[in-house]
Amino acid sequence: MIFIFGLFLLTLLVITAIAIVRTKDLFVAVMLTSIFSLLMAANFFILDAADVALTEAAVGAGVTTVIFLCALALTDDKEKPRQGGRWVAFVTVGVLALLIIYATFDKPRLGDPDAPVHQHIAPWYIEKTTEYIDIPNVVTAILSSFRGYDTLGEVFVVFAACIGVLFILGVSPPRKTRGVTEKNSGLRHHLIPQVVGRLLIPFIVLFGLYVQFHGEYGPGGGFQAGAIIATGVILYALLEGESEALRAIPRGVLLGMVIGGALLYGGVGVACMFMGGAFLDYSVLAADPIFGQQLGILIIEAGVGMAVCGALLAIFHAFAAREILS
Amino acid sequence: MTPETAILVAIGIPLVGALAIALAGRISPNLREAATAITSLSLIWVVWGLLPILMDGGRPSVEVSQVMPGLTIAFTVEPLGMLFAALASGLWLINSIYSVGYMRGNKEQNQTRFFACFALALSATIGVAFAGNLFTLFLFYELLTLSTYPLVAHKGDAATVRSARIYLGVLLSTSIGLFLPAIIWTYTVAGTGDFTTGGILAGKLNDPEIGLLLGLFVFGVGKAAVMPVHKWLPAAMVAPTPVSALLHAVAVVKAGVFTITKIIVYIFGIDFLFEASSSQWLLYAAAFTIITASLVALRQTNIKRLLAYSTIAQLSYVVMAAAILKPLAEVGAAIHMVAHAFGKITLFFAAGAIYVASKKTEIHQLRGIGRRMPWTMAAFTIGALSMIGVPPTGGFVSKWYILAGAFEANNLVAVFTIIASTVLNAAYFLPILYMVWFEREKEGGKEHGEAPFLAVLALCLTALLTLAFFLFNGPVIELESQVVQGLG
Amino acid sequence: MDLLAHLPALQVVVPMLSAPLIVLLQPRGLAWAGATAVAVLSFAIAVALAIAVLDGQTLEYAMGGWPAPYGIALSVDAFSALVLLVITGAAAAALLAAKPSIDQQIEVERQPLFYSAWLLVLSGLVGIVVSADAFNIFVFMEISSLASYILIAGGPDRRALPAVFKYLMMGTIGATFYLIGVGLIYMMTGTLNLADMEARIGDVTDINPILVAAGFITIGLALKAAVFPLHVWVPNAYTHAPHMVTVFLAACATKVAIYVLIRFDYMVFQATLDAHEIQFAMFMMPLAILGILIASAVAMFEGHLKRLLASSSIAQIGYILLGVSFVSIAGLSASAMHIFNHALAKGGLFLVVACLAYQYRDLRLDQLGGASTRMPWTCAAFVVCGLSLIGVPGTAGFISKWMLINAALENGPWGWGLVAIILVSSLMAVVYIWRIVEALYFQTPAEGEAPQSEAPVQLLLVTGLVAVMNIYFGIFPQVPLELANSAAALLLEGSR
Amino acid sequence: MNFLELLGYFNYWVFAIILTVGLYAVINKTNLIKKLIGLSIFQSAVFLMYITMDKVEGGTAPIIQKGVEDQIFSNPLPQVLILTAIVVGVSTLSLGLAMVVRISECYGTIEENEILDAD
Repeated sequence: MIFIFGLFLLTLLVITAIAIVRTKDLFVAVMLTSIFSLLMAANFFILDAADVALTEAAVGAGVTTVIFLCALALTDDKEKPRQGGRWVAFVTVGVLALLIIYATFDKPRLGDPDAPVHQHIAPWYIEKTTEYIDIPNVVTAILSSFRGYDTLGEVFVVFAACIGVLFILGVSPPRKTRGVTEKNSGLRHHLIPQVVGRLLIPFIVLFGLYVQFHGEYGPGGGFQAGAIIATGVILYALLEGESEALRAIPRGVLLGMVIGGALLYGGVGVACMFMGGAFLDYSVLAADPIFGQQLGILIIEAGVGMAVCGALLAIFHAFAAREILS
Repeated sequence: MTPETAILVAIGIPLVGALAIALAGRISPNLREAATAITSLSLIWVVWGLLPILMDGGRPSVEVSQVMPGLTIAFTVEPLGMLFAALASGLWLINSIYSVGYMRGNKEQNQTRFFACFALALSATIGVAFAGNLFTLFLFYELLTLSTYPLVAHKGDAATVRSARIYLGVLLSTSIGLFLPAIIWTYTVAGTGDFTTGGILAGKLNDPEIGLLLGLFVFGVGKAAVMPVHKWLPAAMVAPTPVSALLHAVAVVKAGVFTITKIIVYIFGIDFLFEASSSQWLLYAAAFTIITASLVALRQTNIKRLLAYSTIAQLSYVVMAAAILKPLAEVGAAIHMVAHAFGKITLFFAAGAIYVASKKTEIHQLRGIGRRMPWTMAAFTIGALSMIGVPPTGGFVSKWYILAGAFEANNLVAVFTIIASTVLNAAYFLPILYMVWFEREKEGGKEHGEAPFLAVLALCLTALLTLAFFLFNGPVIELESQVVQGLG
Repeated sequence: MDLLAHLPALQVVVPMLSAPLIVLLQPRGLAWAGATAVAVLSFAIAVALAIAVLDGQTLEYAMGGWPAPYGIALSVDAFSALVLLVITGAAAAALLAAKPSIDQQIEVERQPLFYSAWLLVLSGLVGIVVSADAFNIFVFMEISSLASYILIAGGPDRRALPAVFKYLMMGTIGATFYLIGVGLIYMMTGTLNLADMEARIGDVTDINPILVAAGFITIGLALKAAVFPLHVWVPNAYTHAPHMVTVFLAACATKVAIYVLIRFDYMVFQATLDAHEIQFAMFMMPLAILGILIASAVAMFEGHLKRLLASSSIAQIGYILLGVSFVSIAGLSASAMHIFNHALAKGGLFLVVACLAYQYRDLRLDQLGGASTRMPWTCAAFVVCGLSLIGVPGTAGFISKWMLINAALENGPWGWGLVAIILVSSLMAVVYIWRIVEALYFQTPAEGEAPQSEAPVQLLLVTGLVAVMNIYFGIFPQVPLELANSAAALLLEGSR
Repeated sequence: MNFLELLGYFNYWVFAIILTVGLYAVINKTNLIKKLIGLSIFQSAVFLMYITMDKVEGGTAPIIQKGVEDQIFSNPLPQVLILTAIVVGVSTLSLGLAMVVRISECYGTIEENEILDAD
């Protein structure tokens, strides 16, 4: 049954993707992208990737869409038609598709337990997580300890994006006279969204905190939590208006969160070095190596959560605030 | 100072001098000229200080850096290089005296750049002279090209820059396109590029390839101006005359023929090359250049261009002498470098002096100028006679040796070429001499006297040297005979 | 804490963790000072690493203390050390010189963010080089790419924006292609560690996915490395970036992609794909040759100084690839040397551009007349670096050209054809460099464009230093040469 | 050929199709925002590829439950990688959008051909 559902989802994905490319209305395209992300998240869930599904839903369908919409508000939401040049693109992508499909014929079958991916390294992780770290969620264990260096890099990608957006949009926009539109004051004048939203926001933030600190036991962790909390604040901004949201969490605090989160993570790594281990070797943090690992994971997940939440919000505000300025 | 350090110091002095000149130029022209004088004097002191060691058969050498395995920057002083270095450094002093007179007399721009680049070029020349292997030689050869470019382009107007572009283009493209592959080929075949008595290629290369490699070398060394890669030399005549005099009569062009001689003697080995039938063409190419360049010179109306073509012909004398591949001829080649240098620099000095005094550049303007500039034109006459090879001038000595070598090799082509070119040289120089001394000046010409004193002093000195070389050439011949000792 | 053992990690961590701190240094000038200090420290670490691996050993570092195929490992061998020297050297030199030029081009308020991004680029690039894990390379590739988009977009010229957008598109496609390739290999081997991949890839029987993976990785990295004909993002990005950014990125950014490309194609794919290096060579050599000739020809007719040098960079990438495509010790060490030497020459040239740009607003060749009288030192540095780019003996550029020619000659009669191509392209380099020299020295100044004085001393000193190094490493190239030779030996050891 | 096998191929083919659709938009569209949307589709396709390979027949999400023995888990590693890749994707996207906003301010258009004409 679930496979038929899978087939259905995949077909929908393709249809959505084609629709996104074909539509001339960028607003529609962005909305469809959001749906595309949700479908993708559902697909991930079917494929047993709960953490990824959560992230894709929060980041892909949530934050990305909002940022796209903010950008659209600052630019133009209609695409101009163009002629010609299509065949080059067709041939290129056609060759590419054939190449990949050619490659698939030698691929291990889906779900084959004997596939090399399931034979070589993954079993070690599943086996050793209990022994070395003793937390249930293997994904979190890999993410924050076994491959913690990747995740550190990841936080710095987010950090780079954050300072990049601040830097690029740090130029004051050309002054244009534009009437104060409804957008600027949010949805405050609409009763139903406001009431529902008000009710929802605390729960979203609470859920975010749960995901943050429960990441070791169930799906979730810093990324997801950061994205979810950011979504909650963005919702607040949409409801109450940009300036109101900035009053709640000022820009300096956001930047502080990003810097603090990144430094917290890196600081743990450096502390490990000073305590005689390798960089990011949390087992030296406490007398008991397992507890040390858990402590380390807790701290760095907090760092990830802070950095991601701060960065996404800072990016959002950079776009949204510009709308008011221009 | 050990001879080893002396080598490095000799290359370093002009470099430091260039810097000093550049800095002094900001303060005052006189200080700058003093810097030039001190530099050239100390260079002479160091370079000539090496002479006694060489006379005693010493071969000081020093390695600076092993750039790559087998590829080193190393210097070795041997008689050919010693002669060249001594010549260049000695004439630089005289040329500097002349330059001061010329540049000031002409009120040229950018004099500081001029003198600094000149010093740089001298450093490169000494480097070429003392190079201990092909790679080092190539390094300084290119440096010489590059440091003389600003001198050629000195005037900076469109026509000059265009000529300078030809100069640089021909020299760089031949050196990168032909010389460099030849060097690489040599290194791959022989595993080394060190200049070694008797050559390094013997037995490692077969017949048609020998000729090909020789061709890459001869045409790759564009500075030797063997036709058809001679175009740059007339183009270089746009430079101020001191440049033409020292560089395009002595340093640069001699670097070219010096390189070819050195390659023939120390890379191929004259005996090895003599046996190889495919190397014969070089003699004919040189002979062709001598005759053709002399014929072209006959038709020139501009003094400096005439001298340029005469230089092309005289350079090929050296190449041809080297290509005769007999010890006497090799000595002749070395001596001809000296003899021609004295004669040609005198001629150029005279041409420059004429220009400074009267702004005349064409031959037909020279009627009767001997009365106005007796010293200059006397020197000019001596130079011209030396070009033809009339005793008692230096030109006679070298021609004698080359002819002797040609007879030794039973090489009738060479003999014929020398005789024919002597006739041709006479045919283009004697009418000028006649015109200068015996015809009357045109009416209404500009009144002028001699050139600035310093310029005249310099050209008289070189004229004297031309004469002196006829008599006192013993040490030179003795030194150069070492090159071919035990050979042939 | 044993400092030496931690060096591979510190090489990445020091600039990375400093980046957020730099953002906090708001007061004028502090951000620059901080970033410069960090870059110089990184350079010192790179030197220490180079000394440690000079005898041919490889330093390994297990991140988080987890053993190699399970955790992420770092490894530094001679090849990495050479590239690390180039990257950190370029970053440090450019930063040391940067202040006057950056002050002129970027508003003071935005500078902390800018310098922070600079350190991120640095840490991203060194992170790629020291990493021994395929996915980790992707992560650091993204750090360096995102941060370099920021740097390039920083200039006051609005044309930088479309240029960097194009770079972002092509860079992301390249990185994603790389990710697809890594995914396919992971699918067939179950590992991400490069050495482990190399060991296990031999057991794979169904090689279609591996073949396709090789294709994806090669194309993806070629996009990042600006290999002809995937170079279209380079000219605009280099031209419109802030001048100091061009110095930094032109010296090392594309070379890191080539470094990864060489790692993959010589080590990882070697074991299964029979004679993979030969196929790779057959594919790369024509591209390299076309790139060298076409890009040099474009440079010969280009009228804008920075764009001209950017075109020349594409040709130089061709040289590096040409050496790689010989599949020999000589060829690979020539390439490794050229990575080093080209960074010296091109870095120097772009530094000169920065000096000129400090005084000239318009960098088209016909506007630069008469620079030599007002800016003699700048122009002298240009000549030296230009000669090095051409490959005149006595400069660093000659060493790698010589090695490349020698490597080409090992290919038998074909070799002479290749030598001819290298020599012809060198002559083309003479033409385009000399066009600039003539403009600087012998052209009459354009109306109202004549500069009043030399570039700032800070900028000039570094430029001069780089120019001198071009000569120094042309005469004493022993250290990089030794690194390059043992790098080549290591790479080929993997394939034999 | 059972369902799972078909779905296995189907997953990869969908990956190929979405990838090409995304790339097509990147190459062929002139609107910069549309290009970015194409880019995000292109990247999503890769996520699908990675996640597809982590599935094990009869497996569950890799969360170890105490006391339950002989569980089959799906492979956790690709999930970790894709978590990272998703965040990379959104970072790239936001940076790209910031540039588009600036381009729109400087040029007054976000169509690539018009921008090229403007310079």
